[in-house]
Parts: sequence; structure tokens; C-alpha cells
Amino acid sequence: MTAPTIFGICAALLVGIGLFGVIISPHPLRKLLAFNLIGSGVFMLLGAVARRGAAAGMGGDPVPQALLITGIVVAFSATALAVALLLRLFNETGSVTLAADARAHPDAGDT
Amino acid sequence: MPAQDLTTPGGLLLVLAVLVPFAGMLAGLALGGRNAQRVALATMPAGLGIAVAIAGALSGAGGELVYLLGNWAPPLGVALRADAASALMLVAVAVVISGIAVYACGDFSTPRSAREARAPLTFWILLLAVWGSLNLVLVGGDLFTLYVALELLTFAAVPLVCLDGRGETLQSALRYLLFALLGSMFYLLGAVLLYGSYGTLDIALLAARLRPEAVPFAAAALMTAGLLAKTALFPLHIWLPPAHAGAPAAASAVLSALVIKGSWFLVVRLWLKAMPSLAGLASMQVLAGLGAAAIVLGSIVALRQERLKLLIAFSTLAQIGYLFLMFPLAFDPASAQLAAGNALAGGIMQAVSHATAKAAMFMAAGSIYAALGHDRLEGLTGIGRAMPVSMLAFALSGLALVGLPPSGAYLAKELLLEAAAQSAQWWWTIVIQAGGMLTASYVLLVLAHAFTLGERSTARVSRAARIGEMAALTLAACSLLLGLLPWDAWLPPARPALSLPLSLEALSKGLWPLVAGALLAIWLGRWGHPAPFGKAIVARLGAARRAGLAVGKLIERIDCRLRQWPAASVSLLVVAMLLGAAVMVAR
Amino acid sequence: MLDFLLAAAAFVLAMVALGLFRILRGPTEADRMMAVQLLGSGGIAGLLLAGSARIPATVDVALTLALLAAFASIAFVMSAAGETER
Amino acid sequence: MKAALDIASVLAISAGAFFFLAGTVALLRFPDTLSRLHALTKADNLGLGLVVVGLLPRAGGVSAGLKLLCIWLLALLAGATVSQLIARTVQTRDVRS
Amino acid sequence: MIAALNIGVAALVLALALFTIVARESFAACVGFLAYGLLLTLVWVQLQGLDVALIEGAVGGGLTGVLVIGAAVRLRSTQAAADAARLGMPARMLAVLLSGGVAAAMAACVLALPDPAPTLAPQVSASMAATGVANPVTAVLLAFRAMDTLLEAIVLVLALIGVWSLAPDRVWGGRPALGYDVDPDGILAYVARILPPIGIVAGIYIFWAGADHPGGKFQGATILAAMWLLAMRAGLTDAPPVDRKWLRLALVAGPAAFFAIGLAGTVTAGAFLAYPDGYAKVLILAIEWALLPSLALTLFLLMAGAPQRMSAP
Repeated sequence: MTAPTIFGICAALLVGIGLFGVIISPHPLRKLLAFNLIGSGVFMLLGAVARRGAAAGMGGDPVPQALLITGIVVAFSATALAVALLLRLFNETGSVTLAADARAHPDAGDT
Repeated sequence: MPAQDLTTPGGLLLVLAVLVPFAGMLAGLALGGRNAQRVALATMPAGLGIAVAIAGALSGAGGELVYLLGNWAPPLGVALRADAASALMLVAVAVVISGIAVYACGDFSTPRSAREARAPLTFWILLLAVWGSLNLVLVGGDLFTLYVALELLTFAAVPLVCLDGRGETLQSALRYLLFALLGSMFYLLGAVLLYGSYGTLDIALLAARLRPEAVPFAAAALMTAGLLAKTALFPLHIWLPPAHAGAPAAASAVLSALVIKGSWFLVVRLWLKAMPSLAGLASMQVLAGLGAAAIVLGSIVALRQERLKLLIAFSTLAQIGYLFLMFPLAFDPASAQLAAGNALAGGIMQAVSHATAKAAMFMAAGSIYAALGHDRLEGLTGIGRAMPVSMLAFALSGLALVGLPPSGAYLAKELLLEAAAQSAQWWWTIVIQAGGMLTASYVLLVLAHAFTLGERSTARVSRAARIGEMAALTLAACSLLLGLLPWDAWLPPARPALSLPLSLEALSKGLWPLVAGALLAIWLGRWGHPAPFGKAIVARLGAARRAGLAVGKLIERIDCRLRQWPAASVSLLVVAMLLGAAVMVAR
Repeated sequence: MLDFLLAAAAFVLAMVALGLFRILRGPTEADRMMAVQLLGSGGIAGLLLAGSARIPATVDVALTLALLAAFASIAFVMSAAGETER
Repeated sequence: MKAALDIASVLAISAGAFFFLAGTVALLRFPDTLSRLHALTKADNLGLGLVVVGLLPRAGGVSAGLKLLCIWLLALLAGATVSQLIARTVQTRDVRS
Repeated sequence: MIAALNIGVAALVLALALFTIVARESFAACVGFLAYGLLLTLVWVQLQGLDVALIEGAVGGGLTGVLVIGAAVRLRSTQAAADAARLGMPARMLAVLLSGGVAAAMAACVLALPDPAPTLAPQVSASMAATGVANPVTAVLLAFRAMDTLLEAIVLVLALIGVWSLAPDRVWGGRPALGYDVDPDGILAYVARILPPIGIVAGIYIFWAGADHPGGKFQGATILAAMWLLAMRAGLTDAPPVDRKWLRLALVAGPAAFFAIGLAGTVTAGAFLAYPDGYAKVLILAIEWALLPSLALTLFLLMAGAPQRMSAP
């Protein structure tokens, strides 16, 4: 097995693990971690694609490698924004649950 | 090198369309304080001019504007591409943003006492950022650049949701951000698979290289599902209602009218430009099926809202569904591909018309909220007399949404009906007609409340800014008169029925949904106590009314359940798998 | 020689993995904090062993990692300790 | 000459690997947090040091060698600080509880 | 041998990922995540993506880890509510099934990728001479796909505005995040004094190497930001108030210079973001030098968070 195959499959599994976490984690911070796992799985797949494209004396295709750098920085910005939002929500309400819903009350006042 | 891969004359306009708002954003941040607003307002005419110039360059030609950034041709470089559809959207975005900017001068001016205030500064900067990223979404030609554009759009939109800093809106914003990020990851995953298979991310090159294979099938399903999550198509609308209803009015207008259109337009781009050969009838039926479900669910839940802004947010949910009806209608069985035709024209027209109408609606609702200090439907009795301009704006935009001629939605509906007839998909005809009816029902519900002569006069807390009311009215009128513009230069002119949008026949076609909608509103709507005429009818309906209420309650329960996080994230996976399966089946 | 280096890298990483799961299990937070410390030294050793013979720039990566691992563990002990003391 | 250097490398790296083994055994066997901490920092930093020494002859030049040493020093610095800080949190917690 | 090592690394990565998801306490999960981030660096080296390894080590292993652990510590009191909201067994099984399905489909896609793989490496190699830089990734980032890099700089600024917009109104114009009460003679202050100089040298070195070897502005800027953050956490410096003119200008300067050089290209080289013949390397270096301080500042402020207190008069 070559490195791209191994890490390509690892990437697929990471995405799966991350998705599982996103669905089941009740805590938003844990969802954020799970989201980062999905992200790194996607990035790892792109890394495997880059390695597969090794040619012209380069260890990997530099275009996906450049995309990866952009992608990782964008993912970091997203995490920073989410953490800031999370902390502000906590400061404001003392809890961080996403479940309490600003829904219209289905049972209230029908006439 | 293929012939189209050269910078076309006028291509620089595409760069400017992206650059000018971002430059304004940076300048606004650097200058700070009151200057952010000044910079934003100064950017408006420039951006508007650029958008109009792009539309002008694309009129009649039916061609494409292409710009090779840095003179590097794809696949190595990145190209910007715009066709007639992008041009129309660019103009619509510019017009709506300008309208919102005028409206926001009332709410988001830095107070005299402060050198700089948080909400105004960030609002103006974020508004420019939304504009820049939307323009980038509309003209981007590279799937990864488009990914960055989508993220920019999300990062600009999320803080708009919680500008007021209340716990409730912070929660909506967090939910929006997390779900949108999940969507982006799906999109990026698909893009990565495409690069791994074909070595390019350029839309035009992909279209040429794509083969019906397993990997692009999976990529198409993943990318579409991710974009649907960002567009909040049923059942992925977990974040939309609270976010759009809770934000300040100007921000709601941006979010509801424009931001969701970005990811929707990308779905259109993806299927019609990048992978038209992958689209089978089955997958397109899935998309439109979700759209139809969104129309029904969104409209019925809208009818049951107590608050005006929530009602409008659910209306957006339904209208998003309408935007997805174009996909199966664009399918051309002869070539087994998606083809740009009446269906695409109808979709774009629907998007443009919804953008203007929905912005006007949220702005009018914002004025009412500002004046009354609340937006409860039951408290709106008589507001039609107290705030005629805002209510007129609301009414006009509502009628435009319903599709009364000569509105853009009317034109869109005709185009879609035509496409449905051409492709012999009668079932979508029903959905399209029912959609207009359902829209009419909740619009009429609000109007009935507002124009009832109540015994109690509504107590006004403060005056709404006149200029804001006028901005809303202008946009609403815009939406209602869209059908009169000479569209033939951009949209394919194969529609004889549309030549006279003001004819008697057209008018009658536009009117019957209103009648049906009124009945629906009486049957299913939430009638408050101060609506005597509604109450009287409602009382007579008896059992039928009770059944209607039970149905409504059931649908509302389903909606509540779907908007729980686990259900929504599971739905995302299910939608992705469903789309994947549908794409495979078609081949 | 390359094979020896790779084998050594694999061995060190296996040790790190074993240790990692012992301390991530807790029971105290202090145990868990050691995880980063362990990867800071063991991970860098593995990285150098696995990569530096083939790819010279690995040393730069290890340098960044050493710097940032130090930063991460310090910053994080600080925030953890700072909070508990309050 | 080269052979001698190779042998020295192998020896140093093997010794380093042994210290990692020792560190891990200690982690698995020692009963309380403080003694685990003690074992971890000592053994691993020594292990890393030996690995660095073993790789020095193979580094492509003086600057690469310096960077290698720098890495070790940074790891030592982090190890010393962090272990002290962790120990302090353990103590404060123990005193309190 | 190398395959065995790779499989081992992949297994360890997966195990840490799983730990991050299933760990009961958020704090433990965050520590697991930090370890995971550090380990990913090794994966990138194995995949021959040295530039990526550098950014992953700096961002993934460093900044993100510190960010989430800081949050986990602050949010410790919310753990109980989250524990109470755990999903039941049927829902968890459904989640396993669905996410497993997606993972399986993805793995199948990985195995179905074409061989030989499509690659742009030869084209990059052929066109690189025109850019004057010897690191192909830098050539892609600042010439072939310079637009992405420009947008990325804007993404960071925009994220920062988003973070700032979360400040309570009464502290607008104030300083981000409280520092920690650190004993000025303690070991922390000591380390925070000696680490930053080393870090700054290392950061600038990584940045400087970027034109010809793996490295670059993002990697360098991250290290600089981390060092500043360390100094701030240790109480040596304070974060600047967000309404300072110089701060705003410094934030914008990098992207603005990028804009300006790009626009100059439309006149001198015939396209936005094109460089005239012979000046490519100079201009690329100019952009990198202009971006470095802005990026470092933006990353630092993103880590520092929203303004939380008014500055002392």
C-alpha cells in the first residue's frame, strides 16, 4: 500500500468519525471539534491527491498543496469565529445549548 | 488552449465587481467610525455602475465574459466567468444592497455622542463584505475560489445575525455558523474528489473532462448537499427561521434576500455549467421534490406564526423551495443534459424577484417593528392607516411574491410553466400553481390584519425613518414592475405568452391564486382576536377549521422536530446519499 | 540505515501511542496535560527519525513543532491553571 | 569513518528509543500523577536528546545541526516549564481537596 | 517498512480522532484534539507536503488547540447540561450507520481515483521560471492562484471583524481578553521572556525560507502571533485596544498592498495580479513582506478574541 492510499482511506474514516461526532455531540464545542476533524479529513484527502500527483521532480502536486494552506487558514478562521461566538453566548446566557429553540409555540393560542 | 480561455474585452469589470466592495470594506475598517458608513454609501454607485456595465456587455450577445487572473489560464490559473444569468444576479444584488443601505442609514448611523459604535461600524463593513463575496460567488470560475467565496459569505452573514448581541440571536448565529460550516465541508470534499479525478477545478474545463463515473457522482451529491445546507432548503433549514427573524431588519433583508441566493446560484452553476452531463432526471426530481416540500411546509408554518418577522422568515423558506423547481424543468431528454432555457430563465427571474420583494418585506416589517416596538400579528390591527407607506411596501412586495402581473414572479411562473409543458412534467405545474396560492395565503393573512379597522388604535412607540420606508417601497415597486423590463436581451426569448403582462388574461391568471389563497388563509391561518371579519368567518367554519388547524399543528410539529440539531444533521447525510443514489440511478 | 531510522520512528511512535492512551484516560486533568508534553518530545523524535533522512526540510517542521508545542502546552497550562485558581 | 559515524548514530538512536520505552513503561506502571509526570519529562527529554545526537552526523550541514540542537533545547524548555506548572496545579488541587 | 510506519501513524490518528469524539469531558476531548493536531504534522511529512506540515503544526497543532482548550476551560460549567442531552442508543446507531456509509463511499472513491493521477506539477514546473521563486507552492500561492491568497487575507480580516462584532457595546474600543495574573518572577514569566525572541527569529526564518524552500508568510505569521500571545498571556504586554488608528491601518496594510500590486499589474503586465517580466520575484517578496505583519497581527487578534474591557485611561 502506498502512502496516498493509506492516508486517503484514513481521511475517509476521519470524515466518518467527524460526521458521527457532529451528529451526536450535544455540546457545541464538541461539534466544533468534530467539524475540525471532518475538515482535517478533507484536507488529508487533498494531501493524498497531491501526493498521487507527484511528478516533474516534485514530491507532490503543488497546486493542491497550496489549496491546503488556504483551506487550513480558512478553517482556523472559522474555528476562531465559532469559539468567540460560543464564549459570548455563554457570557450572555450562562449556557451554550443549541437545543432550546426559538420556535413558534405549536400549542399556543389557536382560535 | 480552447478558444474561450482568453480574457474577453470587458473582463476587467468582473475583477472590479469583486474588488470594489472588498476595497470598500478594508477602507471602512481603516478609516473607522462614521467613515465606514460614508465609504459604504460611496461604494454603492460604483458597484451599481459596474454591475450595470457587466450586464450591458453581456446583453444580446449570449456569450460569456472571461477574465484570466494574472494572465494564467486554467487549469493552472484561476478564471472569472460571467454569463447572462450572473449578470442579472449581479445587478439584482447591487440594487438590493443599495436599497438596504439607504434603509440602514436610519438604524445603523453612528450616534452623535460616540466617535465610533460597534453595531454601525461592523454592519457597514459586513454589508460590503456580503456584497463582495456574493459578487465573487456569481463570477467565480474555479471551484476552490468559490469555496473561499462561500466561506467569506458565511463569515460576513453570521455576525449580521447577532448584531444586537441578545442571547437568542447569538444562539441562532452559532447554529447558522456550525451548520453552514458543515455544508462547506461537504462542498469542499466534493471539489477535492473532482480535482483528484480530473486535475482541475475550473468549471469550463471540468465540464469538458467529466465522465459519468462513480467519483464525480459522489462529488456532485456531496457538493449539492453541502450547498443545500447553506441555502437552507427543506429539510436542512435548521438555522434559517430564528436567524432571519431575529436579526435587525436591515440584516434580515440582506440574509433573506441575498445571502441564500449565493449558494443557490452555485447549485445552478454546478449543474448547468460544470456537470450538465451528470444530471439525470432522477436527481433533479429529488431537488425539486425537496423544493416542493419546502413550499408546503414553509407556507403552512408561516400561516401559523404569531410574529411578522418569523412569518416572513418562513416565507423565505417556502420561496427557496420555489427556486429549486427549475432543475427538473431544465432537463432536456433529447440530450439527457441540463440545458439553459426557459427553466433557467424562470429560476433566475424568480431569484431576482424574490430578492427585491423579500428585502422590501423585511424592511417594511422592520419599520413597523421600530414604530410599534413589537411585530405581533395581533397587534397590527389598523397599522395600514397608521403607517401607509410601510404597509403599502409590504402589500406590493407580497403581491409581487404571489406573482401578480407584471411582477417578476409572474414572469418566472410563466417561464416555469412553459418549461413544464415543454418537458411534459405536469406534476410540477401543480406545484408551481399551488406555490403561488400558498404564498397568497400568508400575504393576505398579514394584509387582513393590517387593514382591518380595529376598535383599538395601535399605539406607536416611535416614528419610523421616512427614508427607510421609502426605500422599502421602492424595492417593492421594483419587484412588482420587473416583468415590464426588456428581458429578451438576457433571457432566451422563446415565450410568446409573455408579451403582454398587463393583458386581461394575464391579470385573471394572476388573480385566481389570490382567491384560493384567501380561502386557505381562512382555513389554516392564525386569526387573532382583533380581526373581527376573520373571526366571524372562522367561527362559521367549525369542523373544517378544526381539521385545518390540526393539519397545521402537525406540520408545525414536524418542522420543529426537523429543526433539532441531530435530525438536521442526519437529514444532511440522508440528502447527500439520496442525491448520490439518484445520480447513479439515472445513469 | 533508512530502514533502521524508520523502524526507530515506528518504535518511538508506538511508545508515544501507548503512553498517550494511558494519560488521556486521566483521571486528573494534570495527567491529560502531559499528553501534549509527551507528543512534544516523542512526536518530534518520530518526525525527525522518519523524515529528516529523506526530506531535509523536516527539520524546519520539527523546529516549528517544538516551538508551537512549547507554546501550546504553556498557553494551555496557563489557561487551565489560571481558571482553577480563580 | 562513515561506518563509525553510522554505528554511533545507531547506538545513540537505539539508546534514545530505549528511554522512550522506559518513559512509557513508567507512565503505564506508576500509580500517581506526580510520579508519572516525573518519569515522563526526564525520560522523554533524554530520549529526544539522544535521537538528536544520533541524527546530528546525518544532518546536511552546520545550520541543520544547529536547528536540531535548537529543537532539543526548545523541547527541554517546554518540558521543564510545563512539568513545573502541572505539578503546581496538582499540588493546589490536593491542598484544596 | 515505510508502509508499516504509515499504517501505524494512520491508526494513531484515527484513534485520537475517535477519542476526541467519545471522550466524556470536553476538556479531555480538547487535549486529544491538540495531540491529534500535532500528529497530523507527521502525516503531512509522510505525504511530502512540507509547506502544509508547517502550517498544520503551527495552526492545527498550535493555535486551534490553544483556542479550543481555552474555551473548554471557560465552558467547564456547561458540561452537565451537555451530558444530560446525550442522544439515545437508536439515534446513535443511526448516526454510526449514516456516517459509516459516507466514510465507506468516500473510501471507495479514494480507491477509484484514476491511475496515473492527473497532476499540474509539470505545468507548475514549466511556468515557475516566470515567477522567479524556487518553491513551487509559493509560486502557486502568489502567482498562479494569487487570487485565492488575496481572498484568504480578506477572510482573516473578515473573521476578525466578526469576532469583534461580538463585543458587548459598553466595551467597544476596549482591549481583548483579560491577561492572567502571572507571578512576574515565576517560571511562566521567565519562559514568556525567553521563548518569544527565539520564536521571532524562527518565525522570520520560516517566512524568509518560503520563497525557495518550504515555508512562507502564513507559517511565519502564525509563529509570530503565537509568540505575541504567549507574551500577552504571561502579562508582559497587553493586547492593543481595538479602536486604535495604527492597529486598523496595520490590519489593512497587507491586503491593501496586495490589492495595489495586483491592480498595478493591470497596467504594467496586462492583467490583475500579473507581474511584469523580470519583476515577478521582487513583487512577490514585496507582497509577502507586506502581508506578514498584517497576518501576524490578525491571527494574534483572532486568538485574543472580542474586546472585553475598557483600557485604562
